[in-house]
This record gives sequence, structure tokens and C-alpha cells, in this order.
Amino acid sequence: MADTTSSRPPTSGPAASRPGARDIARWPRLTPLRFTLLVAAGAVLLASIGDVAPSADRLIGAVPRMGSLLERMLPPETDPAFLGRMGLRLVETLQIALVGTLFGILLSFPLAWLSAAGLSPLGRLRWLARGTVSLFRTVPDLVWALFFVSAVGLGAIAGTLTIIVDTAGFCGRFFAEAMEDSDKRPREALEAVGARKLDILASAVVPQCMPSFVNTSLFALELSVRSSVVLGIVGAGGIGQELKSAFELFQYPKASAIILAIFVIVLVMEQLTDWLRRRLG
Amino acid sequence: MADTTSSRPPTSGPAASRPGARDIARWPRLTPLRFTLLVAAGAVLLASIGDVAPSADRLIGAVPRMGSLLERMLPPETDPAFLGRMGLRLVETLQIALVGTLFGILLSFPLAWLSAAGLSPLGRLRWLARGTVSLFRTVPDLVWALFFVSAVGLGAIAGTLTIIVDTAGFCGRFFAEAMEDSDKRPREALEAVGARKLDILASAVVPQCMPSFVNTSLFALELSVRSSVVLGIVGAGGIGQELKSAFELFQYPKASAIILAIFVIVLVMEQLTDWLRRRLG
Amino acid sequence: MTALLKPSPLNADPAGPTPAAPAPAAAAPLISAESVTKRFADGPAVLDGVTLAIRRGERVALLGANGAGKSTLLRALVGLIPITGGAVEILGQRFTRQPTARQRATLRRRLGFVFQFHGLVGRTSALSNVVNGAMGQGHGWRSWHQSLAPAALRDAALEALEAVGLADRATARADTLSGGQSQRVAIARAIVHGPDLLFADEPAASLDPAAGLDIMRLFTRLAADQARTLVYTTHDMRHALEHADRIVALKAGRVVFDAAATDLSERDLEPIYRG
Amino acid sequence: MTALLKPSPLNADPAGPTPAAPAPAAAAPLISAESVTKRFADGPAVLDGVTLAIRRGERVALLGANGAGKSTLLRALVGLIPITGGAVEILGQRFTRQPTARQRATLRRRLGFVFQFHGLVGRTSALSNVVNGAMGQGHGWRSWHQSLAPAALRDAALEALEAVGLADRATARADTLSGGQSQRVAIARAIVHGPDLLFADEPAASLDPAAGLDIMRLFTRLAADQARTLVYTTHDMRHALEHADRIVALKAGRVVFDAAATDLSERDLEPIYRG
Amino acid sequence: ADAIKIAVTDIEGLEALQSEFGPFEAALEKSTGLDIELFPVGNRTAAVEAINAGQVDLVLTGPAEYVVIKELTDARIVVGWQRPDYFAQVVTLADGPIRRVQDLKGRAVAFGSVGSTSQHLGPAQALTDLGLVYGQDYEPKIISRNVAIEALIRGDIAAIGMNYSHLQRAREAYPDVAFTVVARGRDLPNDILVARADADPAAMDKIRKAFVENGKSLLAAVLKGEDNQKYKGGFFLATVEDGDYDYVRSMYTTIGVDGFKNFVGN
Ligand SMILES: Nc1ncnc2c1ncn2[C@@H]1O[C@H](COP(=O)(O)OP(=O)(O)OP(=O)(O)O)[C@@H](O)[C@H]1O
Ligand SMILES: Nc1ncnc2c1ncn2[C@@H]1O[C@H](COP(=O)(O)OP(=O)(O)OP(=O)(O)O)[C@@H](O)[C@H]1O
Ligand SMILES: [Mg+2]
Ligand SMILES: [Mg+2]
Repeated sequence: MADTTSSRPPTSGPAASRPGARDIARWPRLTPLRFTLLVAAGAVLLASIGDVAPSADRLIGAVPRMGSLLERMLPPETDPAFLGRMGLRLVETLQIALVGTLFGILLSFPLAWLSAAGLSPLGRLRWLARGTVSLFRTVPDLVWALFFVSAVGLGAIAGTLTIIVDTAGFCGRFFAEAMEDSDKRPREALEAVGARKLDILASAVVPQCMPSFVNTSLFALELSVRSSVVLGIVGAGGIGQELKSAFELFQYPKASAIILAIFVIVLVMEQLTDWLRRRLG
Repeated sequence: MADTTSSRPPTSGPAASRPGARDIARWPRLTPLRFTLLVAAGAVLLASIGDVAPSADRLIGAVPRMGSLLERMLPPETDPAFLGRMGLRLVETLQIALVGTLFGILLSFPLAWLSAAGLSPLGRLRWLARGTVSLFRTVPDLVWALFFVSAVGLGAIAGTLTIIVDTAGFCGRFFAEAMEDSDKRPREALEAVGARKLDILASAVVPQCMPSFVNTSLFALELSVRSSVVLGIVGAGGIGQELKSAFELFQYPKASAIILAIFVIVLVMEQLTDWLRRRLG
Repeated sequence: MTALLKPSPLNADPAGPTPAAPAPAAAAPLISAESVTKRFADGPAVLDGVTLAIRRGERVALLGANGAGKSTLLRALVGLIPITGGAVEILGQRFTRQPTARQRATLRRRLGFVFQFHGLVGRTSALSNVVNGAMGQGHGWRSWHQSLAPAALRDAALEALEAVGLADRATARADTLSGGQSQRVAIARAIVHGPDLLFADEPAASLDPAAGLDIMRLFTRLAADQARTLVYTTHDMRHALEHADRIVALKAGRVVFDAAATDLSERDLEPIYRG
Repeated sequence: MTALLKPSPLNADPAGPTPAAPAPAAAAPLISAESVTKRFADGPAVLDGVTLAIRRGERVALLGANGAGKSTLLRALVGLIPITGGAVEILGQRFTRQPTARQRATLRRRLGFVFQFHGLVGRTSALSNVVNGAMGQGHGWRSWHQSLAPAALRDAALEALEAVGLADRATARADTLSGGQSQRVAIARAIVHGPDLLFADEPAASLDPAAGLDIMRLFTRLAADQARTLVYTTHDMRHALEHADRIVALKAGRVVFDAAATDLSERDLEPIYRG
Repeated sequence: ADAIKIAVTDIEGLEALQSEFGPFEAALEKSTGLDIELFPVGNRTAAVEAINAGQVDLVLTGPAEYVVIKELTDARIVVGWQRPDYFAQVVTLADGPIRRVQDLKGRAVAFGSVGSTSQHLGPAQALTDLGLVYGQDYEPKIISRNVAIEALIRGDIAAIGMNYSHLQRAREAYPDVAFTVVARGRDLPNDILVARADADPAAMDKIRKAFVENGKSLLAAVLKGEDNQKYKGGFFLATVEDGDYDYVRSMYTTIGVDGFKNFVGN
């Protein structure tokens, strides 16, 4: 180490007296390939931004127009009959979302494990599990709804099944990520005494990942409640359908009342997430 | 410790000889309150399941019906003119998604920081940032689209803005979670030498969270590409619109071709995520 | 601290590979490394032709300056990291790059390992961490958590915690433990199942002098009464000189010293740490 | 290893609170703790009325059995955890529960802290970790990473790494370092900005004997030549007896021993660790 | 001058635009001499807001949307876009239990999309005209067309409201299912190109003229794609009047929506 710079001409500056200071690259070395890739990526991005990003002057002067839209949405509808119906739909939606998300989480847990790098018992075949999860996400809700309606008929059950698949597609990915990112040292420690993959999952990975699981799960529940389409397309009603109709019939005050109600639910779930995560430390 | 059980009657079994063995609760203590809550939660869940979960016999016999649906979708359309148009729409969609997601990520990063427990410089006021992120999510795409359309007119720009908000609502939450869950020890170590909150974020939190950020960001990009509504709503075309009209016109082979194309993109993004995360170790 | 010296109840399976009596004397060594080499990615060789033979019942202290390759060697011997060259035979399993899944299962059943960074699961209790140590013993899900463990395992875990002097903190969350307490949990976890072979990476580094001595004595008894084999690294000369049968020293990944501990003095070991 | 004994270039600001010459003698102590008590949640008192006064330029070794409360005391003194009772005055800042944000900023600028579990950022280089140590010195974003650091800071960081004998691993990712290497990075990080007060929690625990001695000598020079104050915990008697001016011992959260190190022998210290 | 912005909301028109955007736009530009920008918009609410905010000049849309736009902003009709065979139907299975409209009593009927002329308003009006009261004699359900057909085959619903070309498409997609029509509404008013009140009158005139005079070539441009043959035989009509849409207004009343007063801001 002491000699690594001895064959170089002496340089001035404070670092020159300490061999090694100049040897440490400030940035990763720029190979021609990297340079080309960087320039290419930059060009693509700039071109895209030029095409589609908003310019500042278009945004200015937009404020009053947006204000007028807001004005038409407020105040939210407070007709008791409407609020009653909305409450009913909300409860319906919550029920379906709860059950669907629960089963979805149960389904995504094994899928996540099977697809997590370094933890999966499938080895290289883990991409099969990953692919399944990706497929769950890629196939649109409408198609799942078609399948489930033709399988079990219109109604809440098809809605639940659709939510299960949605949740699995989402949680399957984020659970796997949390598992992969968990501290490697406890995993190694258990591996050393002959723990099987499942043991390591249960004892070293899951406890560490609990806060992340809580976050993802409650987000998935929120998503299921918010998702404005799923239940509507299978004729299961739900608050999303109500919201959509309100918009299509230009009943903005009703729409804003529904959005507010959902916002309250979302905030409550955030609090719940926070509380659970604090409890788990 | 040695005396804690001395006043109790002797018990048999291997544990009896070692004081303390019986003192360690196997499960958390069941207070009346906890018991009541547990029973209530169980009852609600069971009731909901009874209402909406699929029964086994309804699922049986559904298989042939689902098969016939699949048959109608396959094989995917391969007409070159259609494929060409689809390719164009895909590129368009990717461009908008890329820019929207990029700006969304840039926006969600500070929001996430401001809302992360234990890291936020806002202290108790961090719920303001959290609330903003929640609001971004709760207000439906359609409403954002309406706002942006009345602000900047129809077209790609309104689509980009909508995607920015969507991304911020999503990434804002998951970035915050990753930050909160990062190892506390490096954070404490920097705090001890007088690092400001921003320094701790930059040096102790961000490097640790990089794999998680990569995952969340690329998922957000995927979401933006998949999102079948946003771009269509604002007249920006996009593959989602194409998919929607294929369905509305019962052109199932076209729809399945589009879904397949999106699936390929999703898989490519998964690979990219994997690769980036591996590089980050 | 006496119960651990009996064959562990968890390990008393007569068909198992752990006869309570010492194996036929002068058998093949329990561990033998043949020119083991290890380099990480394209870095320099961290282990550079390490050859070593350890017999049953020996207590071997592994010395070496920081970065000499001690921790890497221990990991390599049990197949936690693939080796770049050479071969290892350990507990009857011979492998070159890495043991097969089957070999791993067989050898690790009989192994205990104390890691330098402890590797505790922070969010569960000390006791659960110790219970986890018995995972190779076929308890299945019952070794996942203390609340699931069969009584015998729980008792063994408590006994192990007592052996390291930490029974009173059994229910504390592992991430609230002090440095020395955490170290003790790691040791308890490694001995709970009565392993034939214990690898301990600086097991006394965070321990106070009295606790360190207790652990050394515990190790001695494990070796003497039950022919358990012990390989530990340490930076404490006295722990090596007074409590090991043999001292092996690494320097920049090579074995530079391999001798019986008797009749050695600190002076003899000093060159190990010199430039 | 000589450069660190000059006032650090990063700390040479004449208006700063660090005059190169020792402060007027017999001034108020640099640290004084008055009946400091700490309990976690509803647990027992981990610190139980700790009263302590440390003067400028002193080297204080803090001894105690595992779990005695040493690490907790160090954390409490700099306000990393709120104390339950009592008061602390440190570097001129007096607080009861926790220092205010302003107090924190003022006192921590002048502080170095080596944590028992090191607390390195695993995914960045050793050098970046050391650069991070200067975060309280107003470099802003330039102390975030070695590639951003101004030349003076980078040089100071390299110098600190040299002082702990790790300059050759400067670019290694922190999570690939060996136990002792990681420990040294933690020390380098704590001294890079030339702190007036250095708290070190078992700084030599993972070091080999030669490296441990080097660190002790480094500490001695920091104290002697520049009146830097040093408070370190250790389980190594010799490090306490030979390299500290004063030895303070904790037992179950109380100070049981507070004496000059001269003329003490290991024997005098043994009771600290006894039941 | 700025480009004339045209939003297209109607799904069939939209598909035509998506597949054959270029030829039609070019043809329109050529015959008007104006710079034209077309936006296929998948959501009628967005289109209405766009014209309301003055962000588009023209909207090509369906009758139901026109009624709303007219009520909200004082939009003006530029030209009608006649679609041959544009009428609403109530479709059921040929081999199913529904033989007559009266059989629908007490059953569920699916409508494709809230407020859509040919999928919701039209079929509901057709049933009303035949004596069934919306929401009382049968249960209206809003279910996407695709799902509704699956549900119809299963027997979960009794009938679906849709338009003629939807049914043709469905027959292609479900060659082994026999559909039949139990109710058919009268021909629906034309799709319509409306201009916002303060749009440049000269430009609007040009456009109207182009559609009337060069209707054939514009239509030919739309028909370039083989998918768009449904427009074959259509005409562009300059004589469309607001009164032609009173039938649609009565449809809104049928489904229980009385005007859009809320929308206007009180
Ligand atoms: N994953 C890794 N990647 C690259 N280098 C590594 C890795 N793990 C260890 N090393 C390097 O290998 C060398 C030996 O490390 P090892 O942990 O075996 O040392 P050690 O003898 O245990 O030292 P200590 O006494 O400090 O614990 C060190 O220089 C270390 O930096
Ligand atoms: N966050 C915490 N919550 C609860 N108890 C804690 C927490 N941190 C420390 N303790 C307990 O406080 C006691 C003192 O811990 P501390 O880390 O100060 O000990 P120490 O003297 O540094 O010991 P060691 O020599 O092992 O490092 C221990 O019993 C420990 O379990
Ligand atoms: Mg080591
Ligand atoms: Mg400590």
C-alpha cells in the first residue's frame, strides 16, 4: 500500500503527501459502454420529457379554471337518504375488501416466498412464482371479472375473487421484496445450524419483515376499498360503482361526498398501520 | 430470579426443577379487553366471509365455462397492421409513463421524508405530509384528470400530470415505509456526531433503502404502463385505451394480444428490477 | 450450568450420529481442510491454501490479526460460503466447492456456530432465538418460536441461557440486549442442541472478564466430558493459552502457526500480529 | 498516525469552541452527571443515580459487567436517549430529560462516538462512512459521500483511516469488512473531525492485541497533546489500568468505583464483576 | 392560428379514430384548410369538462352527452354524424326463458354504462315505452357489456341493453350462442359535433361546410380501416336541431335524473 504511487510523478496539494489519496476514484469509472448507455438513456428521457411534460406557462392561468371545477364539487351532498345509501355501500365494500384482501394475503405469502431470491426453495425456478404474480397483475381486472363471473356468477363472490387476485399480484411482489431485503445475518446464523428454508422464513425473515408486511397488507386493503372498478364490473355494487355513476351523471357534490368518505377510511387505515407498526417496534 | 417460584407448590415435569421455566408466558396475556376485541374481530370476519367468500361447490363446474372464455381469447390477434398500431401505442404509453413516473418519484421523495416517523423534520406535523400523500391516492384518477384537463387541456400533458400524482400517492407511502424500517444503528451513529435530519437521510437511510426504492419505483413505472384508464380519460390514447375499446367491441383476440404485450413489458421490468437490486447488493 | 454436560435430551436419539461415548480413537480427523483457498469476486485470496486437521474432542483456538481470514475460514469449513479451491472434510462429509444440500443437512445437524456479529433475530425474545438453535434437529415448526416449542426444547433453551448466565433476560427482545447479553444469547443458541462440533467466532469479545472465563470453562467441560469438539477464534491470549488444546494462527490467509497450547507463552504468539 | 495530533484542519476555525491550548485550568468539569437515572418503559432502573464529573483532557475508562449500564450511560450523556431522572451538563450544555435541538447541535459538533455495534452504513465504502463522521461540522451535503467531499475532508478521512491502520481498505464496502476492520472504521469516523470529547463503547473489543494497543496509544496522544477528553468502556483490564487516567465502574446501574488508575491492579477491579 | 381541437368521446367513433387517426385528420384538414387536432377521449365527463373549460373547441359525441353539454354550456351544434342502424335493443338468449318483454318483470336487466345513450338511456326508454317501469318492474344493473354477456349465458341476468352494432360484435365473439332481441327502441338521434359557445364562428362554418360538402371523402377516410365498415352508408347532416334531442331528455327522466342543476353550481 505504501508504495502504490511511488512510481508516479509527485503532485502538489495536500493529498500528494499521502499515497493512496489519489488512487481512490471519486466516481465509478466511465467505460465507453457506460458512457454510450448513459447518453442514450439521457436522450430518450429528454425526448420524452419534451413530448409530454407540462410547460410552466400552461400551468399558470390554470388555477382559476381548476377553482371553478372545485366550486362545482363543493359542498358535498348531505342529503340523508343519499348518505344512508352511501353508508350501506361503504359497509358492503369494506366487507368484500376485507375478505378478499385477507385471502389475497394468504395466497401471496407462499407466492412471495417461492419467488424471493435467496429464500425460495425453488432455486432457479423461482421465476415461475414471480411470473405467476406478474400475470396476476397484468391481466386486467375486467378479464378476471369475466372469468369469475362465468365461473361463479355475478355478485359479491366474483368481486371477492377478483380482489383476491389483485391483492396477490400486489402483495406477492412487495412481500418478496421485504423478504429479500431482510438482514442476512440472522438468516445465515440459522442456516448454519441446519435450518430448512421454511424454518429460516418463519424465524429469521418473518419477524423482521412484520412492519413491512403490515404496511403492505393495509395498503392492499385500502386499495381494495378504493378500487372503484372491480366490484362495479361484476355487479357487486360497492362504493366505487356509486362514485362512478355520480361522475357519469355529473352529480359532482355526490361524488365529492363519496370521495370524502373514502378519504376518512383511508386516514383511519393509515392510523391503524401506524399504530400496528409502532407496536411491532 | 432464583427465588421467584419458591412460594409456589412444587410441580412435576422436567421444568419444575428449574425455576423460571413456568414464569415465561407462552402467549401474550389474555386480558378481558383483548379477549373481547379478539372475539369481535373474529365474528365480523366470519360474518363477512359467510357473506362474500366463494363456496367450494360453486367453484367446481366453473372450469369448463372458464375454458370456453379462454378459447374465445386465443389465439391472440397477429394482424401486422394491428400489431404495428399497438406497438406505436405502447411506445407512446411508455414515454408518458416514464416521464410521469420520474417526476412522481421526484415529488414523492421529499413527501416520504416529511412523513416518515422518526426521520421527518416536521415532528408531529408529519401527518400533514402523510395526509397529502393519502389525498393524492384517494382522489380518483378521473378527478385528477378532470382537474388537469380543465387546467392544461386534453392530451399527453394532462396524462403525465395524472401519472405524477398517482405515482406520488403510491411511492410517497412506500418510500416512507422503507425509510422508517431502515436500520436504526447507523442513524443513531450519525445523529451522535451532530448530523442534521437531511444528512441522516442522505447518508444512513438512502443507501440502505436503495433496493427498496428501486423495487417501488419500477413497480410504479409498471403501474403507470398498465394503468388502463388514466391516459384514455384525457385523450392521450395509450395502450390502455386500445385495450378498453378492444373489450367494449368484443375483440377478444386483440385484447389478449395487448395483454400479452403488456405482460412482456412487465416481465422485462421485473428483470430490470432484479438486475438493479442485485447490482446494489 | 451442569445440565448441558449431560447428553442433551434433544440429541439422545440412539440412531443418531452422536454416540455419547467417544468414537473409536485415532479415527480420521473430525475436520480436515486441504489447501482451502477463498477469494471474494476478483479480490485477493482471503484464504490461501489453508491445510488443517482437527480431531474429535479438541479445543482449538484460531488466532490472527484483524482481517487475517478467521471468520472466513470458519464459514468456509461449514459451507456457508463456497470455497474457491481445495477441499474440506467435516463430520464425515467431504466437499470441494460447497457441500450438497444433503451433506449440509447432515453436517449442520451436529453443528453449533457462534457468529462474530451474533446474528440474532432482533424482534423476537432471547429465548426464541435460543429455541431457533435447535432447528436442525427435526422439530419442524415447533422450533420457530418459544411459544410453539415442545417442553423439552423450551427447557433445553432455558438451560442453555442459564449456562451462559442470562436466564433472567430470557423474555427480553433480542434487540434490547446489551452487547454482552446479545453475545451470550448467540452462544446459548449454538449449544442448545448439544452439537458435536462448536464453531465460535470471538465468543468472548463482548463479554466481561468473569463471563468470558465462564464461557471458556463451559467450553472446556463440553470438550472434556463429552468429547465435543470446539473451534473458536479469539483475540484474548489468555483464552487461547489457558483454555485451548491447540493454537492455530492465520496470517493473511495462511496458517503460520499450529502447535499445542501447553508450554506456549504470550511472547510466542506476538509475531502473529506483527506487520 | 501523526497528523491527527495536530488540530484537525476541519476544526481550525478560530471562532470555534476548540482552542488548541487547554482551557483555563480548574474550570467546571467538561461532563458532569447528577444522579442520572434511566429506565426503559416500565423495566427496572438501568442507570440508578449515576453521579460523575469528568474534566478536560482526562482519559476515563468505564468498567462494568455485561448489562451494568455502560452503553446506556454513554448514550444518556449525549442525549441520544432521554433520561428518566437527574441532570447532565456536558460541553457547557445542561439538560434534564433531553437536550434541546440547539443544545444537541452545539454539543455534538464537538463530539465523537464509537458505538458498540459500530453502526456503519453497510452499503457505502469505509471511506464514505468516515467522511460521514464530519457531518456536524457544517459541510452540508459535501459530507454525504466520499465522492462529494471537499479535498480537505477526504484527506482528513483517509488520515483517520490510516491512524486506525485501515487505509488499504478505504474503498471496500463497509458490510464486507471483518469484525476488527469494521470496528476501526467506526473509530476513524469518530475522530475524523478532531472532536474535543470522544466517547468510545468497547472500541477494542473486536481488535487484535496489537491493534487494540495502537488504539489505546492513539487515545493517549489525543488526550496528552491536545487535551481531548476520552471516555471509553472496556472489558480489558490492561486497557483500563495502563491507558486510562481514571477508572469508573458501574454495577447494576450504580457507580461502585471511581479512582485514579495509577497504583491499581487487576485484583482491585475484580469485585466489579462478581455477583 | 391555434389548432382546432376536437375531442371524440363515442366509443365507436373513438375506435375509428384510433385505428385510422391519420387519414381522417388529414382529410379534414385538407377540406377545411384548418389545423386540426383530434383527441379520442375515453370518458364523457372529461370531454364535457374540457369543453366547459374552453380547452377544446369541438366535441364529437353521442346524444346523451350532447344534452348535458347543452344544459351546462351554451354549446352549438355544428353537424350531425348520422350512423345507420343506431338504435337501442334489449338482448336476451334465444333459447332462454325470456320470450316477451313482460317476462322481464321481476328480473335483472344489465345496462352497459351509466348515462350512455345506446346502452343505458335508450334501452331503458324502450322498456318504458313497452310498459315496464325502470327500477320497479325490473332491477336495472350497471355491468360492463363483456361481463354482462357472461352473466346472461349463466342466467344471472335476464337481458342486456345494447345497440345494434354491439350485438353484431357479440355474435361474432360468441358464435355458439344464440341471441335474440326482445325490445328495440326507435332510431336514436344522431351523434353530433358540437362547438363551445365562444368558438371562432368562421372556423365552425368552415368545418360545417367541409362535412356537408366533402362528406363522402371524409367518410371514405374514416372507412379506410376494414374495421370501420359500420359507418358505411352514414351521412353528415347539417340540419340537426336541438329539438331532435328531446327524446333523449325524456330518457334521462326515465332513469330518474332530472337535469344537471347541481353541475351548474348551486
Ligand atoms: N464478503 C466479502 N467480500 C469481500 N471481502 C471480504 C468479504 N468478507 C470478508 N472479506 C475480507 O476478507 C478478509 C478476511 O476477513 P475475515 O472476516 O475472515 O477476517 P477475520 O480474521 O475474521 O478478522 P477479525 O479479527 O477482524 O474478525 C478481510 O480483509 C475482509 O475485508
Ligand atoms: N432499549 C432497551 N430496552 C430495554 N432494556 C434495555 C434497552 N437497552 C438496554 N437495556 C437493558 O439495560 C441494561 C444495560 O444495558 P447496557 O447496554 O447499558 O449494558 P452494558 O453495560 O453496555 O453491557 P455490555 O458490557 O454487555 O455492553 C441491560 O440489561 C439491557 O438489557
Ligand atoms: Mg472475524
Ligand atoms: Mg455495552
